[in-house]
Amino acid sequence: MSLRFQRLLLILLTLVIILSAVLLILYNTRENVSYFYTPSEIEKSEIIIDKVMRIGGFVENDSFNKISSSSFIFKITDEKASILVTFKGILPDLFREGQGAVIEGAFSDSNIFNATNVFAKHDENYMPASIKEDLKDTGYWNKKYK
Amino acid sequence: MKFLNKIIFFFYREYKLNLSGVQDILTNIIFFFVSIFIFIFSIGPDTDTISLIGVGILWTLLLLSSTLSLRKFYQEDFENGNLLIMHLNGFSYGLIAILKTISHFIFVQIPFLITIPIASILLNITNDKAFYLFASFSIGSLILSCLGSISSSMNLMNQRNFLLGSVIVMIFSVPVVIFSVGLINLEEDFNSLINILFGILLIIFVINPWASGFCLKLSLENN
Amino acid sequence: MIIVKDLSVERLDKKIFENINLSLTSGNITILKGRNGSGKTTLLKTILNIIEPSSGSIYWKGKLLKKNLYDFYKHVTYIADKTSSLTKLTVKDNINIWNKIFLSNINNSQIETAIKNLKLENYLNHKVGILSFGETKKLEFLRLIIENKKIWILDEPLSSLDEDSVELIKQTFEDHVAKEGSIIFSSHQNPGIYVTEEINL
Amino acid sequence: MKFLVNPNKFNKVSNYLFKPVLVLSIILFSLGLLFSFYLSPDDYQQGSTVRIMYIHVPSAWLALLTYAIMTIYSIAALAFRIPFGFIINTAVAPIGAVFTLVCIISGSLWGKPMWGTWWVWDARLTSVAILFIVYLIVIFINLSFENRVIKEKVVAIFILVGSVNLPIVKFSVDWWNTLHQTATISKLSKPSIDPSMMTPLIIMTFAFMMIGIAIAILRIKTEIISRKLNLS
Repeated sequence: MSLRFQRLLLILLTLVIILSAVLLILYNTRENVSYFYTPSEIEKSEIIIDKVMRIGGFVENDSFNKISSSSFIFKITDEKASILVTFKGILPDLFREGQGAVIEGAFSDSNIFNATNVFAKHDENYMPASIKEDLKDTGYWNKKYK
Repeated sequence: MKFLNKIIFFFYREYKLNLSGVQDILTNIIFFFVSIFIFIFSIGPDTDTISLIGVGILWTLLLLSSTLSLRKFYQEDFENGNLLIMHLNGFSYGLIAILKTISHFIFVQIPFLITIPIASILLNITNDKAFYLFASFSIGSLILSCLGSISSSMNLMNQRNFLLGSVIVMIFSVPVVIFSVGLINLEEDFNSLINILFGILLIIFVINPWASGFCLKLSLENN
Repeated sequence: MIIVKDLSVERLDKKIFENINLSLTSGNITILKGRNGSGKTTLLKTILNIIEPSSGSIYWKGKLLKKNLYDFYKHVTYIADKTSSLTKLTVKDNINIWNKIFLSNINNSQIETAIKNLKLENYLNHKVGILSFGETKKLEFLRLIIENKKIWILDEPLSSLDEDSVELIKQTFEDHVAKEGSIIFSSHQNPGIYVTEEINL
Repeated sequence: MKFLVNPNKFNKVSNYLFKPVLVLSIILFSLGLLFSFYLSPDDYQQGSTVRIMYIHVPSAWLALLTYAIMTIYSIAALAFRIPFGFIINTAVAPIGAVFTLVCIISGSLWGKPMWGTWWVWDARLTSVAILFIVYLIVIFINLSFENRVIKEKVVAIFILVGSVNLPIVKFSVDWWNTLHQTATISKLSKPSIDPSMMTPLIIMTFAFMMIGIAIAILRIKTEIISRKLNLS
């Protein structure tokens, strides 16, 4: 075996190992490296009280209630499961019903989530305000653009 | 067979070298423990807080203290010409990098591994968490050794700014820390997180001989 | 065995030397002469394939050196102008490590006579760090003998040695040449050693 | 296309190119600012804040593109011995760093009102922060070696090692749950952005690109000259 051939073999081996390692990582990170969990994931797993975590999903329609000027109660849903959330503090501009949100906090008992931080999650859609009005008027406003 | 003998005697040489410089390794470990004390005293007497952030502190300090010894990684052997002599005796640059990395793991990182149980007692870390910490650091430290090999071979000819080597190690160890600490805090996903760490290890372990070997060749060429 | 053809080396676009021709067969001693900075070390390192030449080629046993590198390395020892012994260890440990890592086929009595010849026997249990520069230089020559290879490539072997030692080195050279070995060494002064070829850089 | 690998050809071509590129970048940039501030509509949710996107998205794209260019040139320089690659690496690294910084700053300016926070440690934001530091390390390596030959090769190796971060930045939003939204414009699907907002985005992207090219030409020419004079 010449030096050149050995080198080529080593390069191929390296590439194969790197490729398999990348696949290994991607396969395993799919669920794990989450900034947040979805409500249905939380429903499936055991709820640990007072453990700090983040939940991401949509604010359920008609679930938002203002208790006082800085205290709110609403539900976070991913259309399969929903979680009741209470929050004291200032909500971001984008926060509204039907809009994505990520909340940070802990379960105070098995079904109420006490949020300490609320982040609004924006989706990838951008659209002029005027067009949305048109769409609503003509009834073509569909849920995809929520 | 001859080749294997050479490798065994390479480690014999590293063992002799590290034995004569055992105070360096001990100083590293003392640094580690002193920083733990300082952390404990600066946080205050609240044991709950300490055990809550203990894992994070331990990982940070392990990372910092193992980057302290980076300067020794190749520098001595490079300056007295032993790297060159080894290369002339049939060790290719990549092989030197692999052997040096493993010897760094054995002689610098394993002492830290042994001290982890003591450190976790000091920081009020529960037994099962200490076990996960041990598991994650035993893979993570090999990754750190590989990163150390790459960055210190890059900085062999860098006389001005050696801190750069530590910065390079630390920026690439960010994912290692993320997954390791994840592994300690999310006990249920042990397998998949270990797999991720193992995947990172594989990648960096096969990149290491190419990158370090190239840098060693480059430095010897321009010395 | 080694043939160097039209070798030129450039570094940072600066020519270090140009069109060097040299051939080394068994039983030859070649000396490289030149001022400081004339590229003696660079030429030696280029022959060892550590530095890449900008043009020209080196042949080993009729083949290009690059394609036959590890076979070449089995036959060559290099002594740099600095000491390669480990300063933290004792002389004995150093000898021990060399003996093992180079898989030397020299037996212990031969090493002992070499130690005696080089007058290092009193320092066996001393750390290398406390030896004088000349003594560490002699220790380097011990490595040369332990490695027991055919071709010696030596960078400034004679500097900072006293007359007795130089005499000893001369003797060692002659023995080596008698055993069909060959030597290239560099020197900035006139060494007074019989050489078969002289190259001025 | 030889001017992309040959410094002398590059010098000649860039002499013709520089002024048109400069003029074009000024025109495009002012046009882009006009579009993004006056001629584009408010978003239905974000209102006026959407205009930050016209800075944020182009700079993010160009930060990635610059690193990708550096990676390609590093491979070319190391594997195919094209020394022009080293010149490019030295010259464009600060440009990429500035684009990344602009991206990070504009992003957190947008994040405060929209998300409710300047910064979160999700996969996208973290990997972009790492990208920025990688750029900084490239610049620092360039500054801290005395020997040019070794410096440029170490930089190239470091760029190659650092390029593992590139796919992570790009695909982090698809692979993992992040607070950052997924890509609006991708080749595979119809963009989920209205044409009236797409126009300023495209114009700004080209404007940023032209500014980047103009600075790059200046820096590359300086680098070529300083190498000829053996200043670095």
